[in-house]
Amino acid sequence: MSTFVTLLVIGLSEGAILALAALGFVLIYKATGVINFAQGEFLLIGAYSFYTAFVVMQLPIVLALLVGVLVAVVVGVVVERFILRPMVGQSHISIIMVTIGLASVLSALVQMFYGTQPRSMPPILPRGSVSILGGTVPVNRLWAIVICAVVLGLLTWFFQKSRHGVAMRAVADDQQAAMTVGISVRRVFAMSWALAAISALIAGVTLADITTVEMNIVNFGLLVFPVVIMGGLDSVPGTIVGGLTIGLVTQFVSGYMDPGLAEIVPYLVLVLVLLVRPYGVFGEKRIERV
Amino acid sequence: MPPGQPLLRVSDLTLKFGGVTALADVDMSVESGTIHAIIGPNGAGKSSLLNCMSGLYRPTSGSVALRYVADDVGRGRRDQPAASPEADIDSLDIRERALTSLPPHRVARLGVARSFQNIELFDHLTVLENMMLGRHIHMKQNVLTSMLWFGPARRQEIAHREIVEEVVDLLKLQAYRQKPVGTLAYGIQKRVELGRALALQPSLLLLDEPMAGMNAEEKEDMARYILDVHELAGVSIVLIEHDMNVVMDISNRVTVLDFGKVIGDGTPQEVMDNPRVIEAYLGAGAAS
Amino acid sequence: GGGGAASADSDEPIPIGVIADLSGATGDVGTPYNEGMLAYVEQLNADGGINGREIDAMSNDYAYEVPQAEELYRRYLSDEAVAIQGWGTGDTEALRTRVANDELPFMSGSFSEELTDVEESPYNFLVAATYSDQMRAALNWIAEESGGEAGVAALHHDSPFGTSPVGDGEAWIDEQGLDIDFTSHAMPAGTTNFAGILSQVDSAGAEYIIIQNVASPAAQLARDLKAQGGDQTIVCLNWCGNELFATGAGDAAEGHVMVQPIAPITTERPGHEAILAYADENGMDPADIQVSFVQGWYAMHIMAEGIRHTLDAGEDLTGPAIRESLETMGPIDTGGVIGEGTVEFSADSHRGSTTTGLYEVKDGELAVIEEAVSP
Amino acid sequence: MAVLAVIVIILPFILDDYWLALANTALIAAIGAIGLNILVGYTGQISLGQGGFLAVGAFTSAILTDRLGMPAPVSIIGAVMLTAAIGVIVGLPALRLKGLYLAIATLASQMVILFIVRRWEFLTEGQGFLDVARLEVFGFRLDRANFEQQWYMILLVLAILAALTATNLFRTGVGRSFMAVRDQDIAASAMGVNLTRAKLTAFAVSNGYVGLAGALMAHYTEILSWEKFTLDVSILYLAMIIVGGMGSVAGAVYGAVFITLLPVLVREVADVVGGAVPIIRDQLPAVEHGVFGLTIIVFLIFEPRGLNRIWERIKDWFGYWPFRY
Amino acid sequence: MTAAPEAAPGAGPPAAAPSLLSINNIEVIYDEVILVLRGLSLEVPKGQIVALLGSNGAGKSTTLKAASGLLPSEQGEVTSGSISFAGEDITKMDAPERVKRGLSLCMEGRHVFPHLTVSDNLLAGGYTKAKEAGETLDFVYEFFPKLADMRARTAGFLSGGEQQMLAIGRALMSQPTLLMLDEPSLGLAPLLVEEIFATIAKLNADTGLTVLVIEQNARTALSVAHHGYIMEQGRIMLEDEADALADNPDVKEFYLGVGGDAGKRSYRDVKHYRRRKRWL
Ligand SMILES: Nc1ncnc2c1ncn2[C@@H]1O[C@H](COP(=O)(O)OP(=O)(O)OP(=O)(O)O)[C@@H](O)[C@H]1O
Ligand SMILES: Nc1ncnc2c1ncn2[C@@H]1O[C@H](COP(=O)(O)OP(=O)(O)OP(=O)(O)O)[C@@H](O)[C@H]1O
Ligand SMILES: [Mg+2]
Ligand SMILES: [Mg+2]
Repeated sequence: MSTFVTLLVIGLSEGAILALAALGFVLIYKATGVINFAQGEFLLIGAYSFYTAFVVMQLPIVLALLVGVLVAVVVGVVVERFILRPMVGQSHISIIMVTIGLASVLSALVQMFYGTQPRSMPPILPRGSVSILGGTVPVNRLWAIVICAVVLGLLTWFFQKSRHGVAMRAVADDQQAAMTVGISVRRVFAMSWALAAISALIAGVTLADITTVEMNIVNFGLLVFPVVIMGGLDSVPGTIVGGLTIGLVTQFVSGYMDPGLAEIVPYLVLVLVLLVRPYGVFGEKRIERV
Repeated sequence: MPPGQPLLRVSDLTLKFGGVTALADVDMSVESGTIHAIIGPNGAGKSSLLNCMSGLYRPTSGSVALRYVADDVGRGRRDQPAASPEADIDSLDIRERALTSLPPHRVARLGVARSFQNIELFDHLTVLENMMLGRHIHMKQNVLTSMLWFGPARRQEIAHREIVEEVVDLLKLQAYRQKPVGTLAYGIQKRVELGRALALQPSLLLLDEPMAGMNAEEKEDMARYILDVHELAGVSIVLIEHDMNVVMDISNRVTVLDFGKVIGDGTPQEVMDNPRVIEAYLGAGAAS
Repeated sequence: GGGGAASADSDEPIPIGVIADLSGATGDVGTPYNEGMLAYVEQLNADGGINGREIDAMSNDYAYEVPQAEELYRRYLSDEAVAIQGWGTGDTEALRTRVANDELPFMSGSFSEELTDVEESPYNFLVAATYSDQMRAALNWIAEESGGEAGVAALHHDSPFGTSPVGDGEAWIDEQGLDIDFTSHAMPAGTTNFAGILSQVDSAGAEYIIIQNVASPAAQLARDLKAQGGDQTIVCLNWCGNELFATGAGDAAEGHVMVQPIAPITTERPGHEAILAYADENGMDPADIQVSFVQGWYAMHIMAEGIRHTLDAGEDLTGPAIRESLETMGPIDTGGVIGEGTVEFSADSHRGSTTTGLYEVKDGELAVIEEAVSP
Repeated sequence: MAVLAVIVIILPFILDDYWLALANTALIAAIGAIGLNILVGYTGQISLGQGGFLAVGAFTSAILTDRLGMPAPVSIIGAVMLTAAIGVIVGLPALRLKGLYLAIATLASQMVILFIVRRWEFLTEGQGFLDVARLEVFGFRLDRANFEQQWYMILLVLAILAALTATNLFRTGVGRSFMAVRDQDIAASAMGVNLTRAKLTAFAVSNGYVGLAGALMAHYTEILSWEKFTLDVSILYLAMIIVGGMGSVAGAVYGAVFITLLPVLVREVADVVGGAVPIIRDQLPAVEHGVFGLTIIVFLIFEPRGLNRIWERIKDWFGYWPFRY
Repeated sequence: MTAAPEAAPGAGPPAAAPSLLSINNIEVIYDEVILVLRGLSLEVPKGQIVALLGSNGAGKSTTLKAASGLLPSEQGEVTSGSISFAGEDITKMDAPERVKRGLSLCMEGRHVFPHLTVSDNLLAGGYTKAKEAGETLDFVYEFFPKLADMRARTAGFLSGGEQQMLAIGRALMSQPTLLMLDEPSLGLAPLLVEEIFATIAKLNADTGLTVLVIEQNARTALSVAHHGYIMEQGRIMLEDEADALADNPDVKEFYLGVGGDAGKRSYRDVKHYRRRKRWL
């Protein structure tokens, strides 16, 4: 029981962070049709830019966060403008590959300036443990869940309900048509990349706080793929469910079965889901009419 | 299949998409050797019906059955002229096959070819390659001999290329042979699509709005090609078309759909005079 | 060789290839190890080299990837290196047949027992106690400390390096009749928490966790252990038994134990003096000198001694000659830094030492529990 | 053309072992990249599983030779067939998946295969790596002194065969049906192309080449460990076909050579400018990594059709020289 | 034809009406080499329906793209000449700005947002006029009662005609003063074509909406338009009041084609018929 609670809370917290990172991915995908393989690197950039502001430049935490947001927005917008805009109209594969290239460049930059060694950061979230139902649970994990839940909620509302959300979805469907109804495609693109980078920043910083600031964050970021595919590439609720599922399953497999197996369990779950539902649990079937 | 024989029979065909009923208990029959038009308002289910015929949609219930002469199919012998009208029907080995349970490629193998409402060509391939794909069902697919090229693979390519060249001539596509189809003008693409379907040497040709988006002149040309194909190659044709002038002029028989139901069937003139058709489709203006 | 660097009477620099991990999975300790080697070479060259000849240490990062190591090895081969300083277990084992074919003496940061078979790996030399010996020492200590009965979970890096001592540890328990309940798990790379593995350790009833991994993940595990209120004692072998673990885990490191064949700088052995002098000259803070740095320094020292012996004997600097020197030159003094203080090879054993030290983390420092332990 | 042929043939006599080894690595990569291009470039099925498939080929051939004592050519053929078969198994989900869904399904296969390679002790007998005996073909054992030259000849012949057979494939109906599936699968099925069969054939054929590349890798490098088959390798191969030119056999070859030589190039440059910009030398792996990414981006933005297209332009230019157009 | 509404052609002398959109001698080049419009000029007077006719590839769609600012998204560019709307030079303005000023384009081939529902499509259409979106929505549903019935359906699954209505409805959501329609009858059933043109005429009559419409179906288009232009190869070849155009023998021959009139030629009689003379 005690183990169960510990694993549950840790699984949920990882799942929530994962969902947040994945939501950024989905945002980009839904608005621009781009599959961003560099989302893991966005987490990395988020964590390191915050680290630089907070630890290296010794700014107060709020200011450091603002710097992080600023960097995120700039990176998002620059990437959109100079790398993806020229790619408009290219095939799926090309767009996937360009973001893979981007991922290499971003992680190489971080590595060049910070090396590969983990850096520790003064705690941001409260430390210590509490006992819940007999399980010892680190407090920062609970905080991580709360933070991610709030941000996820905000982003979901924005995307589903706001006018800009509809505009983003319209742009995703047909850019030219979106222009004819007065939606600025460039603004929407920039906005979705910036939002994705910001959600990655929050996910990255939360993750860095409960572990360390290190290159490994990228590996964590790789898990957004099983998450988004499982939930259904274009579904916001699917992303959240997918994130939590992967977080929990991984944790339980590692706690009760084999920690090594836990590495590939997200992929096994994913394959099983795809066999039953080729468009993910919540994904809609692509419209193909002839 | 000799002309005048029933070729395709659609019975009780119903197709639903979630809550939408695209086709409801459709019954119709296509005779061999005719140009059979399907008309009806937008969303009436014409394309859906065609998709059911070619195996792309699986109907909720009902069936589409194709009758064919056993020898004609699947042996690459379709280069001989279709059986002459005089041939004794009883001497032919005529079979019937339900298309509704078959995947599209199996339907194609039975000699049913089609074009699409919004041109669906292989954009990066040349006109020739597109048309050679029309020959796909007649070719042996052997990976190993293909890799070696010399020998059977090469001979086969040449043999089929000759048939494709006939189609190229018929449709006057000589000038475009090596052009990637994606770069061609709309009207030419429509013609290539027709050619690709013809290359299959089908016994039944399904055309979904082959003249959409064409101006008067191009329509005339396309109508001419369709008539040529019908007359010279002896192919039966199912044609979806909105331009009533075309339908009146070139089709032998017309079926009218509305809301997934058949509301009229008969010769073009009969259909034109049918009050239900006028009300649902033609409008008072066209009837005058 | 006729002329060139290999010739006995040449005065060209002596090329040695260094395959280093600076940015890979074991870069946290690979970096100071590499720095230690290069520092030694710098010092040696400044002091006039070996009989007036400098060492040209070509060092490149291979990011702990075997294929990269192979590619570097080929480059060193074409650059006519006379010896190689390698790093990881995977790549050292992967290269050993080639090394044997090419007759190049090869030392590395890997102390895998696999490599001690002189028949199979005639050109590999191990300068300190093997991982398996370290594991044995750890098990002996646990058996003693717990008063006989104990549960032990061996957590290891998911690689040949990690698994290297696990089987030998199990065999040792049988052989010695220790009353130890032994389980083992691979530590997944790049994981964000060890909660799962720790709950497995818990449910197996282990009181001791032996870690065969590098410092960073070990430190993370120690932190997770503390956050989840676990009371197990961690015993770190070689590459996590160092200052990096102590600082990385912070107060979560307190009381955990380390098996480390190399004496940390804080133990102030005679062999440390040269290093401290070097640090002083180069403005390094002595507190920053990690045990991995010391290890690198002495690994290079031993290789250099072998070369010196070869040159002294007036022979050409060929692989076989250096190998023969190392096998026959007798004990090499390390000023008390490695094991009992000296390293010695022979024609039928390339196991330079079998003893190791035991330390405990106290107030963030490594405090000696026992020295020169031999299983 | 003739000039090129001469160069390729005299290469082993003018290059030293280090450069020959690079050439050999590039030739093996070329075979693998041709295979990948059949699947990705020609059939439009994205695969991130290349690394895993190479592993299947490599371990199969090594184990057949070393443990079952089969002659190397036989075990290489065995490896080709098994890898092709595994390709079909992985291809099965591809029948229902498209675009990113397929890409991630192949990513999953990569992860799972790699996991098996790492954890299945049978493969490496618990050592974590596998030694492969020196290649012996029909009783002829490669000798150490001429190791790289002899391999060069073997690999050259095989790479040329691979390129020829792949080119032939796309002159015929089988290859056309692959491309039809890529461009418009619904229309393809309406033309009588059996999508299931076409996709699975593409997976099998593609993986046959990949299996060959893997097997050659095993015998050439004489040592196998899982690290040679990571996701990075899958990406490396994708980069080859992007840089070389998707849907082009020649492109795959150019791409393989280019991407193999890229890190060497970066290192040479770093040696030269490293003095002035020390970070380039100190952070070489990061720089290599970054240059690799940048190369992909630059190609995709400025010449999405890759080196093959550039080469064609050069040929055209010289063809018309001195008259442009 | 019954479609022609009360606002019959000739309701006001076109010359007198102030021009809402005027295109002055523009040249358009695609991909920096393909010259498509070669000095095209055209006026759309306020409150009128203007039809733009021409054969395939004449550059009709290009003209509308130039007017609505879509060219840059297709590597096209206006290299000379100017376009002004309501007295303002908009040659360099980007597309969303033009929509805000009341210029709305309904693209060739419908281009609805396939994954959005009908109502979301309409709401996206009202992006620039978000505040009044509710009222406009009611207005559109009133005009197209069918859309109201389908509001929750996903647009991609609608039939062609349904999508066309949606596309027009969506264009109306931005409360345009000038509505440009690119081949609204493409692929539509005769009845629907009638309906759509009746709607266009009604919109024009009821709300004074100015309309510029491209049509292959010249007969129908001329029956509702006040004024017509005929273009060939990037230039205007002929312009006149709609009635006059419909009577022009050349127009009859080339745009009204076979069929239709009494004494028509049947499609069966047409042998490979090639255009004997061009307009040029
Ligand atoms: N793949 C599909 N998924 C869901 N609904 C569909 C699909 N295909 C067609 N429908 C629905 O079925 C109905 C009939 O559509 P269909 O395309 O057959 O009409 P049509 O008669 O061809 O119209 P048009 O003349 O406009 O082409 C429409 O309401 C359409 O929304
Ligand atoms: N994006 C583009 N890039 C290059 N050329 C183009 C582009 N769009 C159109 N063209 C060319 O410009 C010419 C005019 O095209 P446009 O679409 O304006 O004709 P249209 O009169 O609307 O024809 P249709 O009746 O077929 O719609 C054609 O020759 C076409 O090939
Ligand atoms: Mg239709
Ligand atoms: Mg147009």
